[in-house]
Amino acid sequence: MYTKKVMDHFQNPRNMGEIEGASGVGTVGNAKCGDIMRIYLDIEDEIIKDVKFKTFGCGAAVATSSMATELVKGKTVKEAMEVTNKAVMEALDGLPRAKVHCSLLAEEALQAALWDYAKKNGIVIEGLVEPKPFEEHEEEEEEF
Amino acid sequence: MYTKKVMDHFQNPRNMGEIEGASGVGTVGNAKCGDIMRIYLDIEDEIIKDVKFKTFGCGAAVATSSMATELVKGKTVKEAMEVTNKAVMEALDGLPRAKVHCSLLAEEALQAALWDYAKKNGIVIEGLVEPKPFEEHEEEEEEF
Amino acid sequence: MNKKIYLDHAATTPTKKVVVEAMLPYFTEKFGNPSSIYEFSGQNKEAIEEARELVAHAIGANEREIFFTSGGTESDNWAILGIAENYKSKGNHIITTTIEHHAVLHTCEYLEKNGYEVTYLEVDKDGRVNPNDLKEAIKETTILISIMLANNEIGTVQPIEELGAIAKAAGVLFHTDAVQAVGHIPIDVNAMHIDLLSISGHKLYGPKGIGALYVRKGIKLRSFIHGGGQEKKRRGGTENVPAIVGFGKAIELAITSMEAESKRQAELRDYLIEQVLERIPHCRLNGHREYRLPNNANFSFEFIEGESLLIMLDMKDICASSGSACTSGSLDPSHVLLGIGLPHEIAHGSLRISLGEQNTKEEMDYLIESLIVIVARLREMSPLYED
Amino acid sequence: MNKKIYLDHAATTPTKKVVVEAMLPYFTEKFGNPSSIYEFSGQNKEAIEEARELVAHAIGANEREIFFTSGGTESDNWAILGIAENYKSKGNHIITTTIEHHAVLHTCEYLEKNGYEVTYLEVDKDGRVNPNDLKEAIKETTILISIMLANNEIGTVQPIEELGAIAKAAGVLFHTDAVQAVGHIPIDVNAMHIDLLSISGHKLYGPKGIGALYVRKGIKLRSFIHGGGQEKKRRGGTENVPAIVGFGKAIELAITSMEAESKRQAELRDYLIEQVLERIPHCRLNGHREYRLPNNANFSFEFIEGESLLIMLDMKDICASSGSACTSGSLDPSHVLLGIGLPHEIAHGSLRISLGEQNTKEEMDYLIESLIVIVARLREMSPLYED
Ligand SMILES: Cc1ncc(COP(=O)(O)O)c(C=O)c1O
Ligand SMILES: Cc1ncc(COP(=O)(O)O)c(C=O)c1O
Ligand code: FES
Ligand code: FES
Repeated sequence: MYTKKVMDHFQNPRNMGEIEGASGVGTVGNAKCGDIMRIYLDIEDEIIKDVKFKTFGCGAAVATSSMATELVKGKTVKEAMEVTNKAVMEALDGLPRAKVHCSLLAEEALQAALWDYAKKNGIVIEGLVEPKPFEEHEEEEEEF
Repeated sequence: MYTKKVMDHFQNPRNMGEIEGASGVGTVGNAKCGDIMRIYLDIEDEIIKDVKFKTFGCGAAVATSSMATELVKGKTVKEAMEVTNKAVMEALDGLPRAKVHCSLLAEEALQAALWDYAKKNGIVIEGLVEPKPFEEHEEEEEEF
Repeated sequence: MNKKIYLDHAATTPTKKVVVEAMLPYFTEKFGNPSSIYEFSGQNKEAIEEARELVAHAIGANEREIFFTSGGTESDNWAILGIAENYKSKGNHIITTTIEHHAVLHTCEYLEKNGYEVTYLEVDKDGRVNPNDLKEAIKETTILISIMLANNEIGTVQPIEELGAIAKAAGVLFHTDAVQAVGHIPIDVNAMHIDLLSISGHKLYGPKGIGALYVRKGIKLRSFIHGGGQEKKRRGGTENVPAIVGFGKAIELAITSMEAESKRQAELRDYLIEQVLERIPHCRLNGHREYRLPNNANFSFEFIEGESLLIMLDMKDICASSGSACTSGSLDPSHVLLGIGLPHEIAHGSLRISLGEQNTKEEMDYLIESLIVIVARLREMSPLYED
Repeated sequence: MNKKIYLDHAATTPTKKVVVEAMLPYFTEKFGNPSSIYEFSGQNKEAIEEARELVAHAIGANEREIFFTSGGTESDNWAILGIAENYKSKGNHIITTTIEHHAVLHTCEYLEKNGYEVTYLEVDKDGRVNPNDLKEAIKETTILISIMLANNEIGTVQPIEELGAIAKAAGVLFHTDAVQAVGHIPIDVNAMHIDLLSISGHKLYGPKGIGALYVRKGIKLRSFIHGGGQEKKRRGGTENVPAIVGFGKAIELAITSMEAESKRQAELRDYLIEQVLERIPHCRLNGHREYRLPNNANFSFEFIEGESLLIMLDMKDICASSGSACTSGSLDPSHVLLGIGLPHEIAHGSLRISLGEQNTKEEMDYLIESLIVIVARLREMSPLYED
């Protein structure tokens, strides 16, 4: 059900772990499935020097966190804002329909970490809004 | 579904045909299945000298008419009265449940022929009642 | 002739060897539950989706519109009961015909006991529905029209496209029982304006116990068998993978050979009809001469009774039937033959011959000769004949 | 280890080779419609009746009380919807439990939308129904009690005899979903006071797409799938002869080997449970320690999530599941685990191991070692673990 890339990132997750004294930490949870994701950012001069994650979740959740961290590593904060769930999914060659919400979790965790960094440093990141407690994303489902 | 005896009598029906100027003729029909049976009797001195039948009906109907005629041939009228549907069925080693009514047809046809004979000759056969137009015999069936 | 001559393909067909072979791995090796998460079961999910495409392709549908069921009967029940319930707020009137299969008729009768009104359209002497009758029967409250594509006893094919167009124009959903038609005559659900369509595997050289319901996209249809999330939550129950695979294979083969095979069978059928009508007196063909299934011939022989005829044919190693197989235990004359206006006693003496891919001209000749002898013999026995 | 280790027998079992062999002739040679009149089909009718006897025998019933269906799901639907309708004049209240299979739960929910009242009995932390709760739940209007014999996720076996006796004393019909129990633990419908019982073929090494409903003599039960006169007019549709034959064969084999096999599997199960609980911290066994299916073990590992666990096991060629197969596509945590009181996040990290006839002690050891590594690795990834 998962693509090769997803399976690869699931089996060999990149950047798994924690950063002590991180510049920003974001933790989000998905009300729908109960899964939880946390991303740690180490930012210097607006550049993401290091990034780590921890995930309690499905295979897609692990793979999207891994991929999301890969995509932002070494990037500027501004570039990191472009790492949406869509970008993550594309980088993974797609996800099953019922797993789209897992990639949203990654986007949200990343933005929550950026928000935390911005707040701590009293700066404003363009386009970034305060993360709300992660809400249910209804999957597209036929109703009868 | 049929016993060997039934199949034998169906394939090689005994006494099939007509008797011209018969002493008694009985025709009955089964309202349930639409089948029709006719029995011809040639009676002399209370003895059934000859008997023939014609049947429009299922395999069991043919076999029971054949067996019924066999059972009464050469018998006295009184003895013929004992040839019930049960006797015919037994002689055939049984019939499927849904086919019990076919043997009733044979009994009825025989008695109708006897009644015709009795009426023509102004005699009374003990135990014989006027045949009514054959009525539906409900098969035993589970109802929901 | 010393082998069985099977002439009852409308009752059921043998499962083709290649179909059985396609099924076999799914019993013992690839046996996994397709809903399971591990790779081992993923292949089964794929196999199901391939079969679904093949079924969809056979009737010009999209694979997302195909739902697997346990057979034609379940498909009919689901379509009718489901629509009746989902569209209850729109009305309670259903239109069908007097000559439907019992899977449709008994379902409609059940609905009648539960507050629905059903109109049973009469058919003409050849078994065809008059499109005008359908038009006139439609009311404000009509929510479903269910008319079979081809009749299982007399083989008559309905003017489905015209009937479908009438339904469409009136905004009423149109279901057709195509169990006898799929794989025998061309079907296109869009050209024919069909909203729901029933198929069965074992009528087209696939396995028994599997079928499908086509449900046009956008139609609300509650699930009929509630359970797990299978078939997009519309039909619970662990998927019958081997049967689904076999069904897909069989329908693919049937569609591929349909044109040539139906032509060949129609020729045999025509030869049979011509010979029987010519050589056996007091005999009639039931069903429409032209609009009929390529593999169906249905005769009535006056003065004789069907079961006796069948047993005598059986003794000559010929397998045929008098009406539908599933009611051959019953004593009532066929509702289809009564529906086309035959009197009881003639309806009783009917014979259905339904051809298949293995049947030959030699077999037709043997059948014809056998029939001549048997009919004569039974008439000799019949008190009706000389009357 | 380089072959698949299949540990998901509660999802489905392979069809045994001998079972497939018993089925084969009925596809291609003895393919006739059992309702047909000719001799060729007579053998199929007999084959069906033999299978019916074997099924009846397995649960201490009479063969006249066994009706073939398309599987466990249909049996559950039929029993519940049928009784609900047939006994409507007596009342509209049904009692079941919170941990039933979706085939029962979704059917009950459907009834709730249609004017019925359903009480869902809670179970204790081990998944058992308290007989007193049942007693108290019965009302004047109660017409049916449906409680599964053994749970498909946690393996808990209910005190069915006691529950049945309560139903009987109250004059309420008692249905049990025995899909996971038949062939695994002894069942006697009379001793257990069961009025209706659901069975499925593919859970006991028979084919998919076939099942049965036991209906005690004298119980009114409308047909659920309307059609031809099959199954004494209670279940329409051409009989699935090969599957019925295979089902009969499989249930016969299962019953014959049940005593020895369940003992053997229970030993493996106990070894597995003991090792896992001892060697993996923050881990619990779900379901009753004693009253459980011989082949079921269900664990929750704190701080980790089920799907990841299953995929990692799959990568080690181990096929297992987290809950029931048919909802593994769903994201909701198992209603059964919630039903026994587990919090969401723990219910998420559960693993069901269901053993079969081929599994060995070596496989258990491999599973245990794999689990130790995988659980550790996933916990390392988990933001919950060190919190
Ligand atoms: C307890 C229980 N009931 C019912 C079913 C449904 O059976 P089937 O898959 O044969 O429809 C299953 C398995 O899927 C089950 O485990
Ligand atoms: C026209 C028609 N509809 C429905 C059915 C029922 O199909 P199945 O036997 O697959 O349930 C049949 C055959 O039995 C049929 O001929
Ligand atoms: S993160 Fe919840 S299912 Fe994937
Ligand atoms: S005489 Fe009518 S069915 Fe036998």
